Formats: sequence, C-alpha cells, structure tokens
Amino acid sequence: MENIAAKLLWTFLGLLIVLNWGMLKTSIVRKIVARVGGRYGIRWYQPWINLIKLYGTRGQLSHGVMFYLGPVFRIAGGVGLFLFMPLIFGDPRWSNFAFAGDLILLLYFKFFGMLGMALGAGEGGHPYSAIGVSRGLSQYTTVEIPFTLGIIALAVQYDTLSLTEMVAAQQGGIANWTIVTNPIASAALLFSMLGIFMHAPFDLVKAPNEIPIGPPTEYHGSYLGVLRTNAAIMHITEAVLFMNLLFGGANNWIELIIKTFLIYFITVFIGVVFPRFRIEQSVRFFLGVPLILGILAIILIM
Amino acid sequence: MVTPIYIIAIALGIAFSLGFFSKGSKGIASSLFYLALTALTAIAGQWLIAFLTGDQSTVEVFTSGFKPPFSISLQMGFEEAVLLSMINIAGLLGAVYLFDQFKKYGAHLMITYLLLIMGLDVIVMTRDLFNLFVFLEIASIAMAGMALITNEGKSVQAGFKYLTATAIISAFFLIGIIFAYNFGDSLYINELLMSEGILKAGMVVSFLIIMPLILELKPFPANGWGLDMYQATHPAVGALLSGASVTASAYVLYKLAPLGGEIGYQVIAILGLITFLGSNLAGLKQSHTRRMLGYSSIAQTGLVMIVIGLQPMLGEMTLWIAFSILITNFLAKSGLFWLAGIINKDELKSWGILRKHPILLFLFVMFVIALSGLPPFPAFFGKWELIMALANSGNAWWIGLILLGSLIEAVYLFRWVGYGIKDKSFDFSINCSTYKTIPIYIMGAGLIAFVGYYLNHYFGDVVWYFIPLAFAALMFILDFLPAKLKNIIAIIGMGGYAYYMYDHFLGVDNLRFFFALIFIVGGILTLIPGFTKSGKRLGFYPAALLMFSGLGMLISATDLLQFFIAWEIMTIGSYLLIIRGKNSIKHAFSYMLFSLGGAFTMLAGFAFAQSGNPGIGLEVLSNMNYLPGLAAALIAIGFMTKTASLGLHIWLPGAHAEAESDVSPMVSAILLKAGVFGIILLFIGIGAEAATNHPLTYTLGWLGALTALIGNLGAAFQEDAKRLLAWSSIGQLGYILFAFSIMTHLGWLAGLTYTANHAAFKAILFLGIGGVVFRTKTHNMYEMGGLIKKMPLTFITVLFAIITLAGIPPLSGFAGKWLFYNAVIMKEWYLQGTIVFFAGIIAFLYSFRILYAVFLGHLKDKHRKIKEAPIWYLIPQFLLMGFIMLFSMQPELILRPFGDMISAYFPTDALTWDNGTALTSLGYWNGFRVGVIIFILFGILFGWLFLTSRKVKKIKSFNIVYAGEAPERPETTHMAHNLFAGYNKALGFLVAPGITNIWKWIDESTHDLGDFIRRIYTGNAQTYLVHIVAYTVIVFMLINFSI
Amino acid sequence: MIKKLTFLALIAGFGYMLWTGLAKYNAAESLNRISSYYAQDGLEEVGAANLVTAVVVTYRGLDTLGEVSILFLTASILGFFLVSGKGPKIPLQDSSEILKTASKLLEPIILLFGIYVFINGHLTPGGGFQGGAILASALILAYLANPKEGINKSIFRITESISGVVFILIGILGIVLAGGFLDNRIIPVGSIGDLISAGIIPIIYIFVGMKVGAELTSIVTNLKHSPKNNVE
Amino acid sequence: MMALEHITLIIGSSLILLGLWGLITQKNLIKIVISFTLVDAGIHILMISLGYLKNRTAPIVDGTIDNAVEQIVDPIPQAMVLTAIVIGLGITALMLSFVIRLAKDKNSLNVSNFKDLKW
Amino acid sequence: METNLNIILAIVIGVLALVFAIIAIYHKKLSVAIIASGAVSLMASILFLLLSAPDVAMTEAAIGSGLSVIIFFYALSKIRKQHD
Repeated sequence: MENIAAKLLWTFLGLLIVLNWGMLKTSIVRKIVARVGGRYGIRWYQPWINLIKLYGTRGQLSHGVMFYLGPVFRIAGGVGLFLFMPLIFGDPRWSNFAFAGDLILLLYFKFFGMLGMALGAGEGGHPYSAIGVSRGLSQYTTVEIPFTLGIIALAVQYDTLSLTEMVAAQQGGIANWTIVTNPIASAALLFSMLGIFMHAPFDLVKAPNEIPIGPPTEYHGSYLGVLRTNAAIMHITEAVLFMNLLFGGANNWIELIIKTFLIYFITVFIGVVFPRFRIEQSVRFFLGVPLILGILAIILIM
Repeated sequence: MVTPIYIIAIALGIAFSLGFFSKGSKGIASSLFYLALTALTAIAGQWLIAFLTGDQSTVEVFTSGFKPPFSISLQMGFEEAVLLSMINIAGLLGAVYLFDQFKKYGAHLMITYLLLIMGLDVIVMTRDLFNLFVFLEIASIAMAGMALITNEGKSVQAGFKYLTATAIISAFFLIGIIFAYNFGDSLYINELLMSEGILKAGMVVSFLIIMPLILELKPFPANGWGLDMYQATHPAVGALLSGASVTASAYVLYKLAPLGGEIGYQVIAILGLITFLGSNLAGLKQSHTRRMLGYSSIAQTGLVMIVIGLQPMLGEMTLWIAFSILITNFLAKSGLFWLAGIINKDELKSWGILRKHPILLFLFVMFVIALSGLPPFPAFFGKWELIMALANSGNAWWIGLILLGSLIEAVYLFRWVGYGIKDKSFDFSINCSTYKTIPIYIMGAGLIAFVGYYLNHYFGDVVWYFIPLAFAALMFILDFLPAKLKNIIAIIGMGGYAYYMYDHFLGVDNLRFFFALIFIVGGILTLIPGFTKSGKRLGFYPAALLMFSGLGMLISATDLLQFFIAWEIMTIGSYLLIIRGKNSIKHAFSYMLFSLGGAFTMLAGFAFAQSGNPGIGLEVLSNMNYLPGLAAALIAIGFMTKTASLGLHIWLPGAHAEAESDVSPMVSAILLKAGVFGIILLFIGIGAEAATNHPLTYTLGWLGALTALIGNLGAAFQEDAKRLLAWSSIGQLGYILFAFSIMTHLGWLAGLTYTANHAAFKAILFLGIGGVVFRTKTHNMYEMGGLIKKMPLTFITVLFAIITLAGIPPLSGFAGKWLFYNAVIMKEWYLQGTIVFFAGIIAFLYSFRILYAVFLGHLKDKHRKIKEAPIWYLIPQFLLMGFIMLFSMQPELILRPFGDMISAYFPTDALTWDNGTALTSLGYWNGFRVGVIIFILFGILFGWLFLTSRKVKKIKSFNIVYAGEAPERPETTHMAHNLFAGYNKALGFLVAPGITNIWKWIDESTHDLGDFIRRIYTGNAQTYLVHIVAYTVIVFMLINFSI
Repeated sequence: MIKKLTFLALIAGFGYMLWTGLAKYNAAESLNRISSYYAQDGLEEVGAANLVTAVVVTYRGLDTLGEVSILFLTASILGFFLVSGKGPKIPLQDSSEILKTASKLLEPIILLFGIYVFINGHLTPGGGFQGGAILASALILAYLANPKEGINKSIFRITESISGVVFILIGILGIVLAGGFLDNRIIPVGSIGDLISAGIIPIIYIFVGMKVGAELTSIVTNLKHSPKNNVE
Repeated sequence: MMALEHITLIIGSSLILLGLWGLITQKNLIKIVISFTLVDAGIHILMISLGYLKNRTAPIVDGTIDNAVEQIVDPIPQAMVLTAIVIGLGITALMLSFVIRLAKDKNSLNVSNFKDLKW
Repeated sequence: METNLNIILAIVIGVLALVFAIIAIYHKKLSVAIIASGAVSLMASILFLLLSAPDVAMTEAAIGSGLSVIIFFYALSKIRKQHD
C-alpha cells in the first residue's frame, strides 16, 4: 500500500518536471524560430504567465456536457500517455505505471485524447471545428502506417513489445542505439514523428485556431488552460517515446532533457523550412517515401 | 383389392354413359362425373395403402384371359400405385377447380377430362408397347381438347401446336414400335427389355423408342409447343400438364430407359441437363407468369430426366430422388397454377394482390420455396441425395452444372416472390370462391404432410433436433395474436432454448456454447425493441423465429445434412425478415441470391468432402480426400457469402440498411456470426498442424485484410447512417476472418474476442441508430445533428460502442487489438497485419462521423420536439454496455475460458495470466489496472474542471460565431455532408464500385443469354415441328458418329 | 434458299436414320413366337376364322377399346368446341337432281354392305371399323342428298352411348364369366367358319360398327354446319 | 427381281420423307394436315411390309388354308395398322377443326400468321 | 404373293402413290391436293392387298381415302364460308 503512495508521489513529481520542461521548451523553440525570422521572440517565462492567467479567469459559457468533456478527454489522454511511459531507464521511481501496458497501449492511447478533442470541438457546433477534425483524422490515419511498420520492425528486432526492454537492449553507447542498428525503421519512425507532432508542414489541423473565430475562442479560461498544459505534456511525452524507441532512452533527467529537446528540434528545424501541406498532399506524402521505407524495414526482417 | 382394370372400366363406362345426358340434365351428369373421379382415386389409394402397409407385392393384371406376351397386361407395383394416386388426385382436384367450366360446357368436356385422366393412368400401368402408343394418343388428344376451354385465339393456337407436335412424336414412336416388334419379336415390355434382338439390331431401334418419350417430356430446344400450352391455356390445364402428364411420361421414360443400354442412359442424362439449364436460363427473362411456370416445370422435368439418366450410377436411390423431385413439383406447381388461375393476370407484379389474403400468400411463398429446392421440402432431400451420389462416383462437373441450374431457377422464382410479398401496384380485386381455393389448401396440406414424412424419414431418431423449427411453425399459426403478446411468447421460447443450450453445451463444447450465447441471448436482446410496435405485425415473428431456430440448429447440428438444413432455414428466415423493409425488394433479392449461391457452393463442397468417407458427420471435414483443396475452398466461399467478405459483400449494405429498425441488429450483429461459426468449423477440419501455410488460410488471410480495408473505407464515405454501420460490419467481419485464418492460438483468441465485441457493439450501434431513425424518420446523417441534447442516453451507449469499435484502451476493443498485434507479429504476417491496422485506424473516421453527424452539431428545427429513444430500445443497449464494461474491467474472466477452448486445437504459445496481467512472449497487458488508472485520472480532471467552472451559462449552439443571429439555413453550419472530402480525393478510388459492376455485368450477361435463348421460340407452329425433327436427327447423328 | 437446304439435310438425315434400320432387312422365313401361337392354338381358343379380328378384338382388346374411345373423344371435343362457334347461318340450297335419285338407289346397297361387313367381321376380312365407316358414308350420302331434313343429332348420340356402354359391360362380363377383361369365351366358341362362332366377337363388332358409324357421321355433320348455338 | 417387301419398304419410307418434307416446307395449314396423312400412310405401308412373309396369304383361315402356321402372314402388324389408321383419322379430324377455328380468327391459312405466343 | 406380275404391279402402284403424294404437297388448288391425298391412300390400300393384308386394305380404302377426303372437303367448305 505504502509503495503505491510513494509511487504516486514520484509520478506526480515527474509530471511537474515534465510540465515545466515542456513550457520551457516551447518558449526556447519559439525564441529560436523568432530569431531566425529576425525577431526577438517571446520572453522565456511567457508560457507560465499564460497558464496562470488562463486558470485565473472564470469560464463564462459552455455548449453542453460534451463540450466539457472534450478538454477532459484531451488532458486525460496526455497525462495517461505520460503515466504509462517509462521516463528514466533503470530507475523504478521514474518509470511511472509502465508495468500496466506495453507499446501497443501507448500506440492506441494517443487516439483517446484525439477522439475526445474531436467530439468536444464537434459539440461546440462551430463548422470549422468539424473541418479541422476531419482533416486531423484523415491525416492521422496515414501518419500511423509508417509508425506501425516501424514499431513492428523494432518489435521483431528486439523480440519484445515492452518499451522498458527495448530501452534496456539499447544501453551501452551510441553503437547499439536503434537509429544505428536499424536505420530504415528509424527513418520511417522519424518521418511519422513529423506527422505525430503536427508541427509546421503538417499543422493544417490546428490552422483554424489561428483565425480569431476558430474553436479555441470558444475554449477560453480554464478550458484553454487545460489544453495548453496538455500540449506541453504531450510534446515531451511523445519526444520521450521516440527517445526510448530510437535514441537509447535516458539514464538521468539531464540526458532526458537534452535528448527530448534535440528530438523536438528536428521537427522545428524541418517545420521552419517547409510551407504548410494540404490534406491530400500530406496523405499522399505519407503514402509515398515513409510507406516505402516502412515496407522495406518489414521486408528486411521478413 | 379392386383389380386396376376397373379404373379403365369405370372411367370409360361413365364417359360413354355421359353421352345420354343432353344439355338438359346437367346435375346427374356432373354428379356421375365426380363419382367416377372419386372412384378412380379410391382404387389408386387402396392399392397405395396396401403397398405402404407392406404386405402387398407387385401384381400383373392380364386382359382378355391370356398370358402377357400374347395379350396386353397392366402392372400395379408400388411405383405405379404412387403415381396413380398422384395423377388421380390431380384429376379430382383439377375437376373441382374447373367446376364452373364443366357447368358451362357440359357432358362433352367431362368426357374429355375423364378420358384424359384414364389415359394417363393406363400410360403408367400398361406393359404393352402398342397399348402405350394408343393411350399416349388418347392423353395428347384429350389435352389438346382441354386447351380449348378458354376458347380465344391464343389457346386455340396453343392447342394446335400441341396436337401437331404430339402427332409427329407419336408417328416417330409408331415407327419405333414396329422396328422393336420386328427385331425384338414381342410387344411385351418386360420381354423387350431383355431381348438381345434389339441390341443386335443396332442403335436405331432403341433410339426410335426412347427419343419420342424424351420428346414427350418437352426437352429444351424442341419444347416451344409445350410452353405455349402452359402460357395460353386455362391455368387448371397448366396444373394438369405439369402435375399429372409430366409425371406419367417421366415414369414411361423410366420404364423404357433400359432399352437404350449404357449409351441410352448417358444420352438421357445429357439431354436432361441441357433441358434443365436451357429452360432455366430462358426462364430468366420471363414476365408472363404462366409461361415462367412452364419454363420452371420443364426445368424440373429436365432434372428428373437427369436422375433417370444417372440410374446406372444411382442404383436404387433413383426412385427415391426422382420421387422427391416429382412430388414437390406436383404439389407446388399445381398449387401455383391454380393460384395463377385465381389472380388471372399475366404480369408478375400483379401477384402483390396476395397481400390481402395472408393464407394464400403463405401458401404461395411456401410453394416457391419448395420449388427452389430449399429444405425442409422433399425436393431438397432429393437434390441432396443426388449431389452426394454424384460426388461419391466422382463426376464433379455434373454437380456444378446442376447447382448452377438450380441457382438460375432460384433467381427468377425469388424475384417473383419479392413482387408477391412487397409489390403494391395492383388495382384489382380477386374472387376467392371456395371451389377454387380448396384444391390449393389441399395441395398445401399435402406438401406440409410430406415435409413431416421426409423429416421423420431422415431424422426419425433425432426428432428433438427439430423442436425449434416446430416452435417457429407454431408462430405461423399464432400469427393472428397482437404483436406484444407474440413478442413475449417469442422471448420465453428463446429463453427456454437458451437454457437448453446452457445445460447442453456448457463445459461439453464451450465454442458452441459461446456461439449459442451470441445467437440466442443476442436474439432475445434484439427482440426486446419489438415491444414498441403496435398492431399485429404479420409475418415478423414467424420469420424471426425461423431465423433463430435455424441459428440454434446450426449449433446443435451433428452431421452435414443437419448443418445444411439449419443453414437454409436460417437463410429463409432472414430473407423473410429483410424483405419487410420499406423499399428492400431489390436488396432482399440480392441477399437471397448470394446466400443461395453460397449455399449451393457449400453443398458442392460438402459433397466433395463426404465422398470417400463412411458417414456424413461433421468430422468428415477433417479428412477430405476427394479434391480436398477444391472442397475446402468451396465450403469457405459458401460461408463467406454470409460473412460478406470482399467480392461477396455487395448485398450487405442494402440488406442491412433497408431492413426495419429492429431487424437490422438481428441480421447484422447475429446472423453474420453464423458465417464465422462455419469458418471455424472448416478451419478445425483443416486442422492446426496442416495450417501453418495452408494455401486456403493464407489467401483467406489476405482476403480478410482487404475486406477490412475496403469495408472500413466504404463506411467512411457513407451519407446514410445505417449503410455506414453495414459497411463497418463488412470491415469488422474482414477482421474476424483475418484473425481466424492466422491459425494460431493468439489469432483465434483475437478472432473470438472480436466476434464477442462485434456482436455487442454492433447491436448497440444498430439499436441506437435504430432509435434515432425511429424518432427522426430519416436515415441521412446530414439531416440529423445536435441530438445529444434530445437523446443523451442513446449518445452514451453509442459513444461506448464507438470506443469499443475503435479499440481505444480502457474498453474491451483494445483487448482485441492487443491480441491482434501479438498474433500478427508471431505469425510474421506483417504486410497483411499493416493493412488490417490501417483499416483499424480508418475506423476512427467513421466512428467520429457517426457521432458528430448524428449527435453533435446543430439541432434541426424539426427535431426540436423529439423525445429520447423508446425505453425498449435502450434496455438492450444498456445490458450490452454492461457486458462491454465487464469484459473491459475483467478481461481474464472471458479470455481465460476462450483460451481453454482454443488450446484444444492450438496448444502451443497460448496466453498466460499472472494475477490480472496477460502475458504473451512479446508483451504484457493488464486490463484492470489500465482501466482503473484511466477512470481515476478522468474522474479527477473532470471533477476539477467541473468545480472551477460551476456558474457557467448554457449557450445554445447557434450563439457562436454569429453572435446570436441564427443563420437562415442551419444545415449550412452542420458540416456533416461529404465530411471527409479531402480524404475521399486521396483514397476514394479504392472504394469505387468495381466489384458491384463485376456482379452487375455477370447478372446482365446471364439475362442477355436467357433472352437470346428464348428467341428460338418464334411462335410459328411449323418452326416447332422443324425443331422436333431437327432435334431427333441431330441427336441421332451425334450418337451414331460418337460410338 | 439456305432454309430449304437445311430442311433437305434434315429430311436426308431422317432418311439415313430409317435406312440404318432397314438396310439389312429381309422378310422373315417363319412366323415369330407370338404370331405362330396365334396361328396354331389361337384358332381353337378364340374360334375366329379371321385371325386379325381375333387379335384386334380379344388378344389386344384394350387397344380396340382405346381406339373406340379415341373416336368418342374426337367426337366429344368437336361437340363442345365447334358447337360454340357462332358462325353465320348459311342458307342450305337444295342438292342436284342426279345426286337425289342416285342416292335413293345407292343408299340401301351401301347400308346392306356395311352391315354385312361388320356382322361377319370374324369370318371375312373387315370388321367393326370398316363396317362402321361404310355405314357412315351411306348416312352422309343420304344427308348430302337432301340436306333440308337435317340430322336428328340425338339418335346418333344415344346409339353411340349405348354401344359404348355395352362394349364395357361385355368387357366386365369377361372378368366375371371368363378369363379376363374383354375375354370372348363368355359364350361358347362354336366351330370355326360358321356365323355364330368366336364367342362374343361378332356381338362386340356389331356394337363397334354401330358406334363407329354414329361417331363418324356426327364428326362429319359437326364439321359440315354448326347447328343453332345452344350453349347458354 | 427385287423382293416385294423391299419395294414397299422403299415406297413407305419415301412417303414418310415426302410427308415430313411437306410438313416442314408448306405454309398452308391444310397442306400441313395433308402432309400428316401422308406420313401416316407411309408408316402404315412400312408396318405392313415389315410384317409380310414371302409367298404367304392373308391371315384368314377359310377353306383354302389347311396348316395356318406355314401359310399366313404375321397378323399382329395388321392389327396394329388397323388401330393406327382409325387413330390417324381421329387426329386429322381434330386438326381440321383446329384449322377451321384458326382460319376464322385470322382469316388466313398461312401458318406464319399465327404467332401470338412467342418467347 | 411373290408372282412377277404382283411385283411389277407393286412398283407401278408405288410410283403412282409417290406422284400423287408430290401433287398433294405442291398443287396450288387445295381441292386437287385433297383428292391427290385420297388417291395416295387408295394406292396404299392396293399395296396392302398385294402384301396380303385384306382387312387393312378395306380400312384404308374406307377410312383413308373415303372419309378423310369427305372431312377435308367439309372443312374446306366451312373455311370458305367463314371467309366471305
């Protein structure tokens, strides 16, 4: 009984670290992107201010239960993903509840948040939300393929589906990181990472948010705060997922922070260079090179 | 016992004496006439009873006091007694039916009729060749005379064609007789059959005797004259033609067939096959009812000819098979002709009038089902024995062609039934005077009596097997009760059956118990919404119980015959259910065609499987030694028509969508599992060890994956809610097929989990959407929207079902996906696995679509006042949701028994459990813990958000971007129409109706072929004579130069 | 043109078929088993001098019964079928002088000859059918000669029925008294050659003769003119 | 010269073939019925000639025949032909009545005008 | 009987029968055709006599040529009367 309480404490602590690191990362990345654009960018503490302001204001209106449940599903998805993700290798304190489910659980749990958000936006009744959701779902289906192919290739290579064992197999120097031992599967996974993060070239899904009358204006106050926290946690957790899969996991927090930042930076780096894709283009893109890479990875291990 | 000679004496005596009565005294004449007919039937009946009670042996009746070769003799054996009673009963009932005509035409017509019946009787009995010729003449002249009853231009032409044709045929027969007498030195048939003189004289003698008898049976190219008689004469004449005269001439052919020797039999069989296929094909394009019935009865005669032709191979079964085909044709055809007489309109559509007379409609549907050779009617048992015998003697081609022919026949028969049940375009009324309906009732009763006889004959000892069928039949009788009462009776009946299944199968054979659970308990749940319906709801409960009894019997079937009968009964029941939908004639018709096509392929598969094995038990599937690959493939195709796999799926969207709102869940969630159960049996038969890379399971794997992909993709682009769910069923069934064809422990475990999940969530979805459709009266999703406010409970259940469908973690759907992943990786089927995963993710598209378009978005004005779905729709949904919750929180409770079931067949690398965590060699998963974490997490966050924004104001969905100004057309803001336009552009081509076009092309080309074939009947009497002469000469040339 | 050729080919084919049967045929030297039986003890058993009659009436009595019923059938079909035809009433003009006088002369002779033929059908060639046909031709001649009188339909119908019923009764008597249906040994066979011999055959042939005569006249008269349509 | 029965066989068969030819080619209904009678006549000739035995007399046992078995022709085909002729008459009569009725309907005797029932 | 005279007679009668048959089929006037068919059955009855079958000859003569010709003519007259 007591180790469960301790477990909860450590997991909560882990969550706080990841939350703050998430917000710090967004501000650093926004500063870098601004610098590239010749601007100063936001202050490093801007995200914290936003959060405090959002949670401070009182929510004024709601479109019904489902509108409520949208953000709740979203945050539950983000935190849930975090809970089942082993952060630090070898240290039981930081491997959260990874023992409850393996890689497939993570794979499918991402959908929990997505579906919830889709329904919430739908309930909002705003026409653009439906368009945004349909774009997101369509794009996501094709992103999943190279990702699944890569996962299967790794599962066969390491002969396991549990993430902790995969990380264990990658210990001992860069030589036996997956990126080195199985480059093709890693390439496929990296391509799909771009899609999963929904950053730059594939961020058509969140495009309506930028227009003032987009769904987020409906989500204000504490709802928007919840969405912001979830965004921060999700980016870090997904980065940790790719770290564990491809870059040999982390033995301590510093290694984790550096690696997650670099991983996230890959997407930002590509995002800045490429213009935004239309849905058919992104769907066809993912059915092109990434798919071939994925199939190649499978054939190699066939 | 009255010597049969009195049949002739009475008939002729009274016929001659009828001459006394001029027009004046009609009363005495008609009473004498009916007396004569009853006497004839009595004599035949007396002999039949004597034979049936077993102590009577074949009797030879001599005339003119001398022994046979020197005088004419009649034989009264068991076959003759049976046929005589059939002919005389047909005569008596026909006379009752023609009561008004006899009153109008008086003594002369009575004489003709009496002589016709007497002629047919003597044809059956006589053992003398020339005597046969004389009485054949009497029968054909009398029949031509009967054609003149309707006395308008057309029937006179038909009579003329009939008379000229039979005259030419008897002329040929006369030549044959004189040859036979000259070379065989006798006219006594028993001697002729043995005489070597005929064989020595070369083929022409036996040819000239057998060919006229074949011509008499109206073989395919040369039967224009026969068809016109069916079309233009009084329906009672048609009934006599197809009932009595065909039976008599078929028996004569059977009597004289040995004359032709080995080649003779082959020729008869081949000509019979050409007739069977040709006239069925020609029947396809018919719109005139009686002409179509003519084609169908000629096809049945063709089938009887095949049976006679295959006598050397069938041995003593020939009579039994021929009898079962003839008795069905006799009872059903006469009934249908008499019905046609009552309706006396020519178009097929006009049979919709029968909807006003339920009893006649019931008889009509029963007759057609009996004719198309479906169980439990005699023709089916005949066909079954024929196919089995053909398989045992190893000629597969015959099986294929015979089944193809019967499928074509089923096409035009069921199209006709569709009109009968559903068509409303009639504007006339019919008079059902008693003397016209009594014969039909008697024929119907006769058919049911024979069904009882055949069932007792085949399943005498296992009669308990047919209790559910009896219960369904009981519902036919109770159909006059109010719907609610019938619903209660049905549910109690199903409950009793569930209890029987429970204590009969639990622990004994868990696999069957699991499927019994889905079928029967699922059935009860889907019956509950029936309480919403008021009034009588005629025809629903018998059909539903027929389907469920078929499903139940499928489970408890021990051999191939029981399995096949259960399969067909289930198909008939589901067909009668689906056709109840408002505009579901076309879809029910295509459903029936695919099911029948599948059933016939399965029958062929069973036949190949059982050939070479002693019995026909289900274990025969495990050691097929005659063309095993083909047999397994055929049986698989048969089952796949029910699981709507790719290529055989085009019937499903229409059939499930157009069915009534409480029929769709029955048909979709439960009926499809019958196909799955079949496939499991087949795979058990194939056996685990042989299946590592068995070509069939490999192809089925790929087929399952592609079906999943196309099914889900198809669902994503549907506008109609029920069609979306139907397409999704196709996708899910593709999953299940894929899972089972992996043929490993985990694969089957995933399959079973999926079957359980699909049964649950598909029932919820169809019931939920059924409730929505019940309230909003429309299927199209873009006309719905915002129903979450009005129907919150339905939204909850549908949300749960969608989460299970998509396989999102906390709920049991994820268990299926997880097992899938492990099974695929261990089986190394990576590529197929990826397609299935891609399909799984597409499932999100339509999951979101149905939730968004139906429940979220803007509430339409016309839906402002609708209430929540009726309570009867919600109860089963919540019960099923409870099951899903149980399965999600405690997966071990269900997966462990599944595991024990499967380890009997696949012992290696099973799923192992340690306190709640399922372990496979690859990964681990603890359903309970994952569920608890997520629910707690969800609860905390929901509570926190709820607290921080308590005093929030509810805003109507219009007060969004337009700041309170409701847009004039709310539809524009509910973006439910063509939701995935972008996606459609990218991947839409995959769902283009390619396969539907292929099937449409097949359908059109067969119809064009049928149309081309029937063109040979130009209507010119002379051409028909040319046909007869040409047919004889060509067949002679072929035989002559082929020896 | 091609049509004719195909028909020709068909007929040639049929001819070839017959030819295969008849090519090697040449007449048998001696009677086969059945006909030699008829020739030897058939005479004593049936006692008819004319063996063909013996075969037709007793040995193959059922055929004759069938044949008579065919004529009866044709007559009744014409009866109910043509009678209902409502053709225009044609004025019956009188026949020519020669025909009238010749018929007065010929009629009795033909009648006498017809009756002779079917009375001793069992002795000399001929029998019920031939006699009946001759009788019919006599009656038709009479009718042709003076069409005005018209034919009293009912007489023919009654003679037909009576003779038919008698024929059947004789058949049944055959079962009761002698060996089987239509057996002719109901009354003693008598010696071959004299008038009253061959059992019941002469009586059968008398009735058959009358029946055929009546039927053929009614068939012809039905064809000739359709009497007032009396079918309500 | 040729045997008697060979001659009659040839005549009989050619009569049958002629009758069939008439049946198939002639358009006039009456001609068709006539062709039927020709076919019947041909068959009857065929039957009798098949029943003929060389140098034998009619099967009637009057004074001139002492030992019937050696002297008479086969009586059975004759009995059969007797019945066949009468049946032939019956059928011809019925056919003619049909022809009368058909002619009344369409006022024509050409067989190709009676094509109401087709396909 | 097989006497030479009979054989020649048979050939002549046979040929005559065939000629009458051809007339019966091809002649334009129906009445001539009918008479020709009567003649054919007359020839046939003579042939029957030659084949020593007197009974059949009488029947053929009486019914074949006699009655059927009458029936044909009556039918022809009836059709002609309906015509105009």
